[in-house]
Amino acid sequence: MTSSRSSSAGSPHPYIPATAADRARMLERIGVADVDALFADLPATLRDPEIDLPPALTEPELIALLGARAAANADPLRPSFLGAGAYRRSVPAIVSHLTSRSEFSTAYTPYQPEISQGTLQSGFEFQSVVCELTGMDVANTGLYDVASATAEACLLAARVTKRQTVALLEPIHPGTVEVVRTYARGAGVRVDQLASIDDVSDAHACLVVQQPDYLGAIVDLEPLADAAHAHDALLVTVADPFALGLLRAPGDAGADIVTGEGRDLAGAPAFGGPSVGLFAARSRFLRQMPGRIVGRTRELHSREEGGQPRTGYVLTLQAREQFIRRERATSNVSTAQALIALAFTIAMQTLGPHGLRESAELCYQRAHDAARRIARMPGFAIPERGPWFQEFLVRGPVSPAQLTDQLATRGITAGLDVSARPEPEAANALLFAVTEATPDAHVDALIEALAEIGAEA
Amino acid sequence: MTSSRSSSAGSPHPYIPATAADRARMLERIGVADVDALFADLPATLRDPEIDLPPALTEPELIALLGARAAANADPLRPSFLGAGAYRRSVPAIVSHLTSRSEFSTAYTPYQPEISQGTLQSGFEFQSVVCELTGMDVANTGLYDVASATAEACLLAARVTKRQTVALLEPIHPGTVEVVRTYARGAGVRVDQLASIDDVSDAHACLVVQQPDYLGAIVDLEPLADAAHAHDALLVTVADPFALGLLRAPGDAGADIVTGEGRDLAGAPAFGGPSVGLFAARSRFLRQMPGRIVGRTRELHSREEGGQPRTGYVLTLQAREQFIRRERATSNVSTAQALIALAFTIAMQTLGPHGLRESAELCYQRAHDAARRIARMPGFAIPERGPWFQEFLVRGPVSPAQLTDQLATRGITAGLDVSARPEPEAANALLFAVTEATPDAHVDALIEALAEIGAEA
Amino acid sequence: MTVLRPDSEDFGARLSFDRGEPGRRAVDVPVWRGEQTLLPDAHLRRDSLRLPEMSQGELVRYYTALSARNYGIDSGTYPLGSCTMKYNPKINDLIASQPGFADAHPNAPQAEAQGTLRTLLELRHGLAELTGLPHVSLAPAAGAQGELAGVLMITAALEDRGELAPRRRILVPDSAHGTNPATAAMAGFTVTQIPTAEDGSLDHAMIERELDETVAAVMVTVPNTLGLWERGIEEVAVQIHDAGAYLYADGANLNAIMGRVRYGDLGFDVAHLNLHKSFSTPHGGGGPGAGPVCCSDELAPYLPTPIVVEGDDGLVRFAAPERSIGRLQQFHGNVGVLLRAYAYLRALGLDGLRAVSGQAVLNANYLRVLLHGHYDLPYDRPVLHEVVFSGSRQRREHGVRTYDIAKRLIDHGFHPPTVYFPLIVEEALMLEPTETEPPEAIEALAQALIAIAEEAERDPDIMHGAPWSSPIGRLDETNAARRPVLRWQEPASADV
Amino acid sequence: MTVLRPDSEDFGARLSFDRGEPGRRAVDVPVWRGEQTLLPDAHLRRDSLRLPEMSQGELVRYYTALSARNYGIDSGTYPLGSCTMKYNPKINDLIASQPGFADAHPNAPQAEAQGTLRTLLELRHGLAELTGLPHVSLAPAAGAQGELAGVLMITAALEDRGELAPRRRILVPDSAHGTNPATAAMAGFTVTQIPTAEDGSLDHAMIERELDETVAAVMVTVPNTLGLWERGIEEVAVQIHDAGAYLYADGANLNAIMGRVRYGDLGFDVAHLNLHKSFSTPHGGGGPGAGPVCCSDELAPYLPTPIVVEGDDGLVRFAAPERSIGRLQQFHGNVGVLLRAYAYLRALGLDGLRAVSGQAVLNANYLRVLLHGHYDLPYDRPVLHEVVFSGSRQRREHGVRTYDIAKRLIDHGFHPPTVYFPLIVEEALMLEPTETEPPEAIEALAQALIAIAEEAERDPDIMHGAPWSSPIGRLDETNAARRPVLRWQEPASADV
Ligand SMILES: Cc1ncc(COP(=O)(O)O)c(C=O)c1O
Ligand SMILES: Cc1ncc(COP(=O)(O)O)c(C=O)c1O
Repeated sequence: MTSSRSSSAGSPHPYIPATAADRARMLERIGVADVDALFADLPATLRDPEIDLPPALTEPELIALLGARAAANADPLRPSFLGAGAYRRSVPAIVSHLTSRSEFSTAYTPYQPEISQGTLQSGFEFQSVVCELTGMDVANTGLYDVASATAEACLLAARVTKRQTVALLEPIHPGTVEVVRTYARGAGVRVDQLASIDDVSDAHACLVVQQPDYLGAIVDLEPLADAAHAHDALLVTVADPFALGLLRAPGDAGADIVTGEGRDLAGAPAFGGPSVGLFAARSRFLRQMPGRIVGRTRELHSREEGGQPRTGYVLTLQAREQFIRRERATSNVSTAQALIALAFTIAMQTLGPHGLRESAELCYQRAHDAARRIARMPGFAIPERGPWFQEFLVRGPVSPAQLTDQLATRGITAGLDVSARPEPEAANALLFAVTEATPDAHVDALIEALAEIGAEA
Repeated sequence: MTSSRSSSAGSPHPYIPATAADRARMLERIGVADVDALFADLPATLRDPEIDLPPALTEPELIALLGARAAANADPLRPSFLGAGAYRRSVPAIVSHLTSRSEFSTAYTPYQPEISQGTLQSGFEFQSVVCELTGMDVANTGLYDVASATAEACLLAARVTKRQTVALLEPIHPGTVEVVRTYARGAGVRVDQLASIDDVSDAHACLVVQQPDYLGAIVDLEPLADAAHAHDALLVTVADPFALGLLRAPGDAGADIVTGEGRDLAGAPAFGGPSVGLFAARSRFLRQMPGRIVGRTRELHSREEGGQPRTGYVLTLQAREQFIRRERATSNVSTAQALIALAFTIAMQTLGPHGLRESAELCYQRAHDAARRIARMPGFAIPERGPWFQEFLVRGPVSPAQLTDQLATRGITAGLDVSARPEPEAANALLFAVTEATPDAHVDALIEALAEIGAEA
Repeated sequence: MTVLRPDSEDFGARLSFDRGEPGRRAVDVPVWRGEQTLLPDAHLRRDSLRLPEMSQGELVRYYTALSARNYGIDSGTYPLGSCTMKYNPKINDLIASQPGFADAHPNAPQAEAQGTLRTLLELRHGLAELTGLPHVSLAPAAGAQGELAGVLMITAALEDRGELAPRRRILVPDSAHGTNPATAAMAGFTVTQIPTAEDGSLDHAMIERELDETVAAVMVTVPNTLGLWERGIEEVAVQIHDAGAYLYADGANLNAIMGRVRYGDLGFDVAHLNLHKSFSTPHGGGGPGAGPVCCSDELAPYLPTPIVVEGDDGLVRFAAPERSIGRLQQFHGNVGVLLRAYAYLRALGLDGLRAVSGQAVLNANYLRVLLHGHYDLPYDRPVLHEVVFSGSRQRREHGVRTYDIAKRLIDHGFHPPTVYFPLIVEEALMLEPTETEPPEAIEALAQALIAIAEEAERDPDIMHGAPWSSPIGRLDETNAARRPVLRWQEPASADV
Repeated sequence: MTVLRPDSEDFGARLSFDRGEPGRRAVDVPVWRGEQTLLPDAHLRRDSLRLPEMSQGELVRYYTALSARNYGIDSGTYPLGSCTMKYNPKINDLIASQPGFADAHPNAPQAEAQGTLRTLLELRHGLAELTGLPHVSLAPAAGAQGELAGVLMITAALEDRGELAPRRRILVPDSAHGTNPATAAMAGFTVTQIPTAEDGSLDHAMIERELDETVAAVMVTVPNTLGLWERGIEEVAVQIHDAGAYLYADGANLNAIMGRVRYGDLGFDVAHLNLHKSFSTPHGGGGPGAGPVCCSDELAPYLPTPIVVEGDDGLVRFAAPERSIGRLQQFHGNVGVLLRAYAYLRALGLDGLRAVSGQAVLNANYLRVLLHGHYDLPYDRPVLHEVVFSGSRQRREHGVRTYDIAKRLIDHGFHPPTVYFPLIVEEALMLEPTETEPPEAIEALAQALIAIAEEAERDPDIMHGAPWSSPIGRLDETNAARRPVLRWQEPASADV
C-alpha cells in the first residue's frame, strides 16, 4: 500500500545532492538552458529510448525485498557438507570490522601513494603472507580468483618457456580447467588434461597440479616438480592457502609458481565470489608477473630538517602493466580484489603462525573423525585415495542422486556428486567436506541421517 | 569433541598481550618474584577462593553458543504488533555504519576535548536536535532511558518548586511510574497517579503527562499546561520523539520539561535497552539539569600566527555534576548512553525535516488503515479514545488471553494485554501497534488470522 | 583519512545544520497510497522543523570526519585511571547485534525470549560467583545507577528494621568517586567524609569514631581510587555490622581483583560492578554501560526489578523481588551491554579473568616503577590496577600544571590519564594501563611522561600551549561555561 | 584518530611482522579432543611459518592506524577521472552481507539459491534494458575481464564464420584505456591505433582507411576517455559491420549516458560495464568489481558461462550458452558485487538513473567552466562525465608538472584527479566529479585548483615538494622499481 515518493523540487534522489535550485545556478554559469542541452552531441533519433525498469524503491522497501530474497536461499544454519572449491571457515570477527572501515573499502586503486598507505602497506603485508605460505619469493596483490590466477600462470609459463601447450594434472577443479581453456584460447595455447604424470613432455610449458587435489587427496609435490623440471617445464601448484598452515610449502617442494584461493578465510563463500586469487612465483619470473605489485621505498626528502626520510609503499614495476605497456603488458588486469586480499591478510595474521596450524589441524582431525564414523556404518564406504585433508568420497547403499535427495529431505545438504568423474574412486561417490568450522552437531545429524538411510536401503 | 586450548607459554589469552617472557622481564624490573606477590595486601585467608565459572570458549565456540541463543528467541521476522513503549522503526542503514566506527564506539566520556571533538560535536548536534523536536531551549546529552529521565525531571521540579509531591497523569507507561517511584522514594518525594487533570493541586511540583499516552491517544497538551501552571506546577511531557515529527512540539504547547525515548529510531529494541533518555527544558532550569551538557567555545589561541581561534566543543556547566559538586550535584549520573544518542542524532538527521514528517505520517496512515480494517471485521471493535498516533485498542470475540494465544498459534505476536488497566476502554482489550516499519504482509496476515479467529468464535 | 586544508578549515564552526541545502535528502520515505486518515490540525506541529538537509553521501562524510576527530581505544593507549579502558573485543558487538537478540521486543512473551533470558541468567550466576554476593539484579544502566540501587536497598532494609528514621548518614571516603556522595544525597542521606590515612587506606580510627546509630552505611571503593588495597576492610566490615550499618562496595575497580578476592567474602553487603569497565563492553564516548548490583541474602528481597530467575518448568523469566525498591528503567536494563559482558565472561573463564587481574596489576606496577622518581608518588607502595602520581613538583618548580602535562601527552600520541582525581592528591595524575596494553606501550607511555617531565623543566611554554598536534588546540572552557552556547541556532546568532 | 608522535614515528618501517612478540595470539583455536589421526610427516610444513604474533587489540590498532593512512570517498571529494568515484550507499553492503546471501555455497543445489539467482536474473534484465543489448553474462570480475570476454566472443564468432584466420587486427583509439589494447593482445590480436581527431572524436577517415578484411573488431570507449561523445559513432558502426567486423563498446563510462542512449541502439555488438563505477559498488582499494558483458543476438551463443536463465518451471538457473567461450572464474563471478549493483539499480529506477547521468554531466561541465582559462583545455567543447585539462602551460611557463599539481591538491584536502591519461593529452589532468558531489564541493575543488595554478606561478617550490600535509611525503618511486623490496624480511635484511 506504499510506493516510493516521486521526486520533488529538491534533490532528485538521496544519492544526488544537487537540488533544482543548485541545478539552475550551475546551468546559468555554464550558459545552457537545461541539462538536456548538455547531451546535444548524442544522436537525436536515438536519444531517451524507452527503457523498462522496475520503479525505484526507498531504503525500507529495498531492505524488505532483498531480505526476502536472502531468506529464499537455503537457511545458512542448515548442515551442509559441500566443498569442492569453497569451504566453510572460522573467520575471526575482527576481519569484517576492519575491512568495513570506509577508508579501506571506498578507496580506489592506490595511484596516489601519499594518501593510500593503508591500501599499499596492507598490500605489502598480503604479498608477504602469500610468500610465507607458499614458500615463494614474490607475490602480487591478488588476481580475480584461483582459476584466473592459474590461467595467468599458464600464460606466464608459455611466455617464458616459449612453449604453446600447458598440462593440467587431474583431478583438478573443473572450473579451473575451464578458465585455463578460456584464457588459453585467446593466447593460442593448447591445454592437455593429464591423467598421469607420465604424460608430461617437452612440449609442455608447465604442469599444473592442485594441492590438495580436487577429490581431496594430499599430493606429494616433489616428484611432480622433478618430472616437470626434467622436461624444462614449470611446476604450477594450485594450493589451498588454509591447508598450507599444515602442509609442506609448495616452494619447498620445488614449485615455480603457486596460485590459490583466499576467499573462504577472508569472509564468506558468497555464492562463489568475490574471491581473491593468490599468485606467487620465483623471483626470476617477477617481471613477467601479472597484476599489481607493491614495493617498499622511502620519502624523497624528509619533511623535518635533518630527519630521516620515512618508509612508505608504492605500486611498482608498473612497466609490466596495461596502462603503461598497453598491448605488450603481461596481463590486462586492472581492478582486482584488493578488499578481499586485505580480509585474507587480516584473517591469516589474526590466526598467526600457531593459530593457523592449529586451525588446519582441527580441520584435519574433525574431517577424519567424521569420515571414520561414516566408514564404520554398514552400507557406507570411503574409497581410499591416500592421505587427505578435509574432503573425502562417500559411497552409500543408494545411488549418489538418491543419497543427496534423502539427505535433503532430512534437512542436510550432501557433498557434491562427483560420480560422473573418470577416477575409479569417484564412481558412485559424493565428495564430502568437513572443516574446522563444521559444528559437531552437524556431523552428528549427518551420521544419524545416514544411519536411517542405511537402515531403509 | 573440542575444547578450548589451555594456556601455553605465550600470552594467557588473545585479549592479554603480555607473554610469560614479558611478565618475567616486568617482574624483574619491579623487583618481585611473581604476580601473586603484587596481591600481598589482600587478606590471605580470603584470597583465591573457589569460584565456579564455566570453562573459557574460543571465538568460534562463542559464536556457536550465542548464535544458538539468539536463535532461541522469537524469529525476528515474525509478525508482531507489540508496542507499549518500544516500536519497530525503519532505521537508516548509515546509522550503524557510522556508530560502529571505533573512534566513536571505543572512546570514553570526552574529558579531553582536544581529542574528543567527535563525541563532543555530535553531542552538541544531539542537544540541538532534541531542542528542535521538543521545542525546548536546552537539552543535555541524554540520560539512561525515558523513565529515569522522567524521574530526574520530577526531582528537578521538586527542587525548583520546593514541593515534595509530583503528579503523573494516567494513562502513562507503568514502567515510567515505577521508576519515578523508585527515584522519588530516595528523595522523599510523594507520587500521585492522577486519573483526571482536575486533581492537580498546589501541592504538586509538576504534572507529568505522556504524549501520545500509554494507550496511544494524542494528548492536547495546552490545557494541561494551563492547569499545571495555574497551580505553579511544571508541565513535564514524556514525548515520543518520532511522533514529534508530526505532532505539535510540547514546548509550543507550554511544557516546561520534555523527556523522551530515543532507542527505537537509534537502532533496535534490543529487548528494551540500551536506550537513551531525552531531557530538554526551558533555559531557566539549565543549572538544575542532570547529565552532561556540551557547550560551544573556541581555542584559547590560534595555532597559526594571526589566525582566528577555531571553534570547538567542551563539556560545560560541570559545576552541576557529581564529580565536582559531589553530594550537592543535580544528579549522580556519570556514564550515560552517548553512543545511542549519536545513533539517534544520525537517524534523525538522515530522515531530515521532511523525511521525519513523512515517516511519522506513514506510520500514522498505516496504523489507521490497519485499525480500520480490524474495526470492519465482525466480532472486533476498536474502543474510541480520540485521535491517536500508532497504537490502538482491539477487542475481539474472545478474551484477550485467548486472542493472544490464538494469534500465537498462527505465528503472530499480538499486541500487549492491557485488559487489567483501570481505563474503561482498556477493558477486555489488547494494545496493538502498527508503525511505518510494519510490513504490509504482516498486517495482511493479522487480518486473515483475526478473520479465522472471528469465524471460529 | 581527513586531510586538513592548509587554511585550517574551522571544521567545528559548521555543524550538520549549516551544511547541505534545503531540499536535499539522505533517505526517501515510502508514500502511503492507501486510504487516508486526517489528523486534526490542532495536533500538528506548527513550526517547521529545522533539521539538516543533506544528501546521504554528505552526511556520511560529515560523521566520518567527526569520527576522525575522536580518539578511541583502537586509536592507541588510553590510560584513563578509574575508567579501565581496555580493548573491546569485536566479537562481542557482533554477538549482541544478531537480529535474534537485537530485534527482541521488551514486551515479548518470555517464552519467546529464552535465548536472551538464559544468557542473562548465566551472567547473573557468573557475577554472583565473582563477587561472592549470591543475588544480582542486572537492571542498573551504569555504575551510578547501581549505586543508587544499592543505597536504596539499604534504605528499604533499614525501613523494614524500623531504623531508617535515625540512620540518616552515610560515610564516604574522601577519595571516593563523585557518584558515591551524589548517590547518597539522591537517596536522601547526608554524607560524612572519611579521610584517607597516610598509607592510602581509610582512616580506621575515624570510622570507628563516626560509627553510631545515625549511620546507615559506609560506601567503600575496593580497590580504592588510589589503586590501593583497602587494608583491613574485612575487619572494618565487622565493626560496621556491629554498629547496625551496611557496607557498600563500589566495584568499579573490580578489574584488579577479578577471581582473587570477593566482596561477599570480605563482608560487603552489597556491591555494584561496572561492566563497561571490567567486562570490556565499549564505552561509546559516554555509555551505554551496565552497573549490576549484587548483594547478600539479607538484602536480596530489596533488589531492583527485574531479576532473572529460572522456574521449575525450566523457563527463565523476569521476576520482582519480594520487597523490591522498584524499577530503575522502563524495561529490563541495558541488555545489549549485558550480552557483550556475558560473551566476555565466557571468552575468559576463571583462568582468563585471573590472568586479567594479574596482568592489570602487573602493568600498573610496571608503570609505577618506570615513572618512579620522575613524578611524585604520594602513596608509595605497590598498587593494584592503577597508580596515582602527583605533578606537584612540576607545578612548584616549573609552573607546569598537571593539566599541561595531560595536554602535552596528546602530542606524544597518548590519551592523557585522569587528572585532578582523586581530590585528595594534589595535581593528581591517575594512570591505569589495564591488562590489554602490551609492555612496549607501557614503556612508550612512561618514556613520553619522562620526556614531558624534562620538557617541563626545559621548556614550560611548550607545555602551556599544548596540545599542538591534535585536531584542535586547547579550548576555552571558562568562556564556554560563562556564556553557554548549547545548541545550534540560525547562523546569524550562532557566534560565540 | 591517530595522533602522530612529535618525533614522527616511521610508521611504515614497522609492519605487523615487526610488531608483537612470539607467543602472542589474536584468537584461540579450539583443540580437538576426539580420536587423533596422524598425518604423515612427509606432508607437513618443514619451515616454521613466519606470521605476526600479536594480541587481538594490537592487531586491531595496527589496521585501524593503517586505515587512517588511506583516503576513501567517505573522506572527501575523489575526482579521479575514468574511475567514477561516487558515493557507495551503505545499504548495499548491508544487503550483500545478509547471511542468506553471504553464506550461500557456490555448489548449492540451484533450488536452494533462488533468492540470489532471481536477483541476478533481474540484474541481467536491467542491464540489457540499459544497454539495449539483450544478452548478458554477469561472470566477468572486472572491466578488463569483461573486455576479454567480449573480444573472445568476437574471436569465436569469427571462427564460426570461418574468418578468424584473416581477421587478426583490432582497431583501438589512441585515447583508449590501457586495458583495451592489452585485452586485444591477450586474445591474440594485433592492435592498430586509431588517432583522435581535432574535435576529440575518432578520426573517421582513418577508420575507413583501416577497415578491411583483416580487421576483427573496433573497440571504442563511449563516451570516450576525454569525456566526449564519440560523434557519428552510429554511422561508423554501419561501416564496421559492412566491413565484416564487430564493434565493441568499453562501457566503463556508462555513468554519463545511463538511461539516455544505448549501446545496442548505436550499433554496438558487445559492451562491458563497470559496476564498481557506474553502479556504485565500493572499489575496495582496487576491487572487487564486476564487469558484465552484454551483447547482440548474433553474439549471444558465445557469452561466457554462466548466464542466468529462468526455466519454464519458474526456477532460475545457471546455464552455459551454446557455443560459450567458457568460464572466466571457477564459480559464478563476483556475486557479492552484483547484489550491490542490483540494490543500486532498484534504489534509482529509470528516473533516478537518468538523474544520475544528468547530474554527472552537469557537474563535469560546471567544473569545466569554473576552471576555464586557468588550465589549458585541449578539447574545448561541452563534456559528458569528465573533463580533461592539460597542465602544459604550467609546465612550460613555471616548470611545474601535472604530477606536482596532483600532489599539491592533496594539501588542499582533495584526492588528485587522474593524471597523464589519456596519453594523447600532454600533462593531462582528468577530472570526474560524478553526480554525488555537491556543487559546493565542486566549487571548492575548482578554487583549490585555481589557487594551485597561482601557486605554480608564485611559488613553484612548494609544488615540487608537495604534498606537505599527508601522512607521508612524496615517495621515491624510481628507487622502488630499481631495487624492488616486495615482501617482509627478517629485520636484518629489511633495509631499503
Ligand atoms: C570508582 C567509580 N565509581 C563509580 C563510577 C560511576 O560509574 P558510571 O560512570 O558507570 O556511572 C565510576 C566511573 O565513572 C568510578 O570510576
Ligand atoms: C575506460 C576504462 N576501460 C576499462 C577499464 C578497466 O576496468 P577494470 O579496472 O574494472 O578492469 C577502466 C578502469 O580501470 C576504464 O576506465
